[in-house]
Amino acid sequence: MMVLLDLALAAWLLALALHVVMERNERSAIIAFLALGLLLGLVWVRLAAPDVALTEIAIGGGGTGILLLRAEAALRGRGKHEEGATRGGKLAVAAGCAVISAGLGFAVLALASPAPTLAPAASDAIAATGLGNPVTAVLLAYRALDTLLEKVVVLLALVGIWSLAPDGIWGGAPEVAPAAVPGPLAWLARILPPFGVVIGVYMFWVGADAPGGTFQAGTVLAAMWLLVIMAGLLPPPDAASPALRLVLVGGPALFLAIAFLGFIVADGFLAYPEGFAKPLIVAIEAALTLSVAAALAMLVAGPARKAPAR
Amino acid sequence: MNGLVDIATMVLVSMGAVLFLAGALGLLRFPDTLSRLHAVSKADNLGLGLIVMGLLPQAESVSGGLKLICVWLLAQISAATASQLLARKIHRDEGRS
Amino acid sequence: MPEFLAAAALVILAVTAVALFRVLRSRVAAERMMAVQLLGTGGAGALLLLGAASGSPATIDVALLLALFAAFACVAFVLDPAEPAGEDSPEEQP
Amino acid sequence: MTSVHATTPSGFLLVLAVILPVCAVLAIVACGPRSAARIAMTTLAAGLAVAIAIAMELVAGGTALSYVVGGWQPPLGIALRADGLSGAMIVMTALVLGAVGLFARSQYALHDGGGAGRAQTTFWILLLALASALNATFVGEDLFNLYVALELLTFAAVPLVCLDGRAETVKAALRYLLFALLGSLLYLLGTGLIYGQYGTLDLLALSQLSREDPALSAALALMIVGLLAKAALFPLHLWLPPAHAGAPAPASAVLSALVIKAPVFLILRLVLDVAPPQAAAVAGQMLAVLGAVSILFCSVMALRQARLKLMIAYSTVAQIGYLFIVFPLAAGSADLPPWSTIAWTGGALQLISHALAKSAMFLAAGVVYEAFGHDRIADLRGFGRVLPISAAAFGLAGLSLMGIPPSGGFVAKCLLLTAAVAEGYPWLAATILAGGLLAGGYVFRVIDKALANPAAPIVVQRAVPRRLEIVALALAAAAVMLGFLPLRPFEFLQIGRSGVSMAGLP
Amino acid sequence: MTAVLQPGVLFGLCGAVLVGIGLFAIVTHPALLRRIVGCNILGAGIFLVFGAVARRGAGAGLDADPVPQALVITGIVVAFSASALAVALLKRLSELSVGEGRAAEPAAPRSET
Repeated sequence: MMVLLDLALAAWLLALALHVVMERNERSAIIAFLALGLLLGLVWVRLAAPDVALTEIAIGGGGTGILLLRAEAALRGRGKHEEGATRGGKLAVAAGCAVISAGLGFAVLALASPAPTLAPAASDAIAATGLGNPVTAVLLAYRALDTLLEKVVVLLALVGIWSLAPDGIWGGAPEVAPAAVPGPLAWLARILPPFGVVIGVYMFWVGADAPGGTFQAGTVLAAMWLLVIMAGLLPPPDAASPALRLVLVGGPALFLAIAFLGFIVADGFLAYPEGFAKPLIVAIEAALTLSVAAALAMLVAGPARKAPAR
Repeated sequence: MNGLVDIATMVLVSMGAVLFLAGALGLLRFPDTLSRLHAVSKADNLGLGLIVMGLLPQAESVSGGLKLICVWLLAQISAATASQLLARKIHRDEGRS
Repeated sequence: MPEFLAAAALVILAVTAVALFRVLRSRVAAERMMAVQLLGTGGAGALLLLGAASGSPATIDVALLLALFAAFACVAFVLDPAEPAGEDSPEEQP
Repeated sequence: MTSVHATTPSGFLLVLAVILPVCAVLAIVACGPRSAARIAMTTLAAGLAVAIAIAMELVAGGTALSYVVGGWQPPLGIALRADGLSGAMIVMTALVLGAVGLFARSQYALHDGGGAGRAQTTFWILLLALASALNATFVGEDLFNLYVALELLTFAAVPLVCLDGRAETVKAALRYLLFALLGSLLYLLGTGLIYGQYGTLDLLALSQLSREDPALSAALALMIVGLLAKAALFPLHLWLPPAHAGAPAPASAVLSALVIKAPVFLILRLVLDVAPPQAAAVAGQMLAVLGAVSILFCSVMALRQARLKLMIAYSTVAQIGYLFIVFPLAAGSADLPPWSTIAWTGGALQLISHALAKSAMFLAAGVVYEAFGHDRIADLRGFGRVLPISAAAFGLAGLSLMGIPPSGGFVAKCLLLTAAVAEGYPWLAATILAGGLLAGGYVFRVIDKALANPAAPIVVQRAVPRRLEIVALALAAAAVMLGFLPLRPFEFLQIGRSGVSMAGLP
Repeated sequence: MTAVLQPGVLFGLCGAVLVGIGLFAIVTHPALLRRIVGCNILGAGIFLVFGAVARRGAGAGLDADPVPQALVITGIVVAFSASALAVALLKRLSELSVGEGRAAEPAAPRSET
């Protein structure tokens, strides 16, 4: 039965991806892409990766979808078009891509068997961290350097996006809400965020021991914040506002501070002192969740459109 | 005892699946946009509700049951908002053409 | 029991897939917007059944998030420039 | 699994090299624009100190520095490692960044706003992020950690391109971003295949495991193609000239001198350390062909440019080509590992001398632009009379690009030429010579204008302080000075290469 | 044959096809926004290959190897940031090309099509 289910999912996934590429209407293609992101969440569940499923649904489906829809709305009718390929060219490219897919598929089939794995190593080492979720252990202990640098990547993307504002209004607030907010949306923006915040806090809290964690929780909170801003219930913050900047920096800064603390009280950079690993990791995750939420929401909101209040 | 619960689950889940099927049929068959979309969203939501009811007795913990109910509530909220926004949109689209 | 639940999940997925493509290929713009709602409900239903079938509680969390983001995606309706809502003219400083 | 990495006593320096700039980025974002320049200059100075300390530790210890982050041994954890080549790259990066920082600070002081505006603040944040990303690339040992470092580099480099906010630079930035993204994704795909095949991402472990294996070759091919898109080798170079020419002068200098060196460095490591010998030989030949085409085609393109900065940008693609002809020349043999060949030293010297010369050139061009408000070569007759120091900087940097003695570029190209002849690659030798002649052509075109008698007195729109010109001159002089100490780097570049005896060097 | 039907292989193959589909979109689509969508499909395919690798590495009481899964989570966040930056550049470019010089020009009134 599960095999049938997997086959159905796979067929659906590929059909939907083809639809996204072939659809002529941009907006429809993007809506189909949003659906693709949600569908990928199901696929990740079948790959025994609930942590990734949560991330994919939240970021791949929710975040990227809204980002692209906003962009399509802003660009409609005046998007930059580079020259498209001719029919023959398209066929040639399609053939090339098919060859690449086939080669890659062959490589996937030919991967070493039995598959090499770090699962035993990861589960042996997890006792030292006190965590119960091995994915969180990888992200915040074994490969914490990646996570730290990735937070900087997100922050840099935000700095880059902010820098696209015209000189006079740099540091101001983005424009997110439409001029007229339809009633049902305002209703949604009042009723959904309580659920969202509870779910976000829950995601963060279980993340240490069960699937979930700082990215998933942060994205949920970001989505709720965006919803509230879009419905005009709260104004979007100025990029230059000290509170926003402190929230953005807080998570990575605490992460760095604890990382440097490792030089003094543990084995070195990013090492956690014995017995304190779990509380420290949870503290880092708490601060990171807020930073991620603020950063992702601002990434979607875009550069300033109003001069900052001085 | 356990068998009785299982049978209840099976019946409710089957009914839920049938409702999903009915919704899809409605989507394919009904003539105008509004009734098509209403059919599918109503049927799907009822179907989801039945599935949640069917799975509630199987829940291992109170929090698990709460989460099930939460899923259903979210689907309700989503359907209510979407159908209202949709109705507005269709109304305006018709007004324009 | 797990077999039955998985079969039910398969039915729901198949039905949702058919409905999704019907909606995506629709010529009415408003209908295409319903794709995410459909997948939100159908996907959540299938995930709940799968979670019960495989006994992994985390799957319910995934369903929860799916339902939440399907609701969030309602803002897509507002992002349509065909809506009367325009953007306010930003005040530019010299 | 045997433990292959052990933290060395001064290994923490590697962490500092990567993390100090990150701390500064956070500090600037938190504290706001007013203190940006001060924080940045302090951090760049500290970075230079760390870089010199790393180099001194390498020389003193004669072995590579390693750091196992958090005490988690690879393959589960991440290790950092610096050998001689990494050390040289780190020092070069710190030097160029420091010089560019000085230049930018003085340049921003010329304009109203005192340097706390949008472009200035963003520039400082991105410059520091570049420092972190470059160092992370040079000391990274883990393929995925390197992916994150490359992304950090992309995200720092792209907004630099469009700091002035004009439509054409935004367009160049977007094109750059798409190329870079595609490159990163291909690299990531290769990383996934390697993990699926070997269960580790650690470069040192991979270099011991690697064998003839189609999956490995496919993965490396994907990764190298991805990195080529970022390094702008010939058919994938289209994004570079508009991006590098459109950026503000200090940004152009770091982009051309440093940013594209990171992917080149990684290709070098993948081909020499991970690729099985036979695949490496094939890849080396193909890279050399592309490199040779790059040299010839883009040198000609540089000759044809009407604008100074575009000319310098095309020259960058051409000069990068030299780095790729190293591969077959440094292939080595059974008794002579690649890093003992003269081509290896030649390639490393080319990398470093180009970085110094090219940053000097872009800064000099920036002075010209600042002074005259344009960089059309045809209208620059006699600029050498007004800006003699900048003209001298341009000329000295040009010596190195052409490969005229004495200069770092001369030693590099001479070594490559010797290797090409010795290894039996006459077509590569001919390419090197032709590339030098073409470089002479485009450099003299500008020098000729600089020394010409202007028909009408050339008008300076804005007085440029000496400081700016001196920074450019210092970098150019450094590029030339490299030519006076040619024998020193030979040993340094071999530190930490596996199983190399220090005896029997040329 | 049955080996192909393992989720760890089946979805890996799916990932391979998605890579091809994404590349096709990136190369052939005239609209830049659709190329960004293509990048996201390509990314999704690559992540699925990682997921397949992780699933194949089940062991030690875990259903999958957690390391590639964690890498995917990092990758998804980075890919999202990249999309956000690309979209912002694209929007800015279109603003600049519409009202050259008037930087913060709001969306011009559009005629419905």
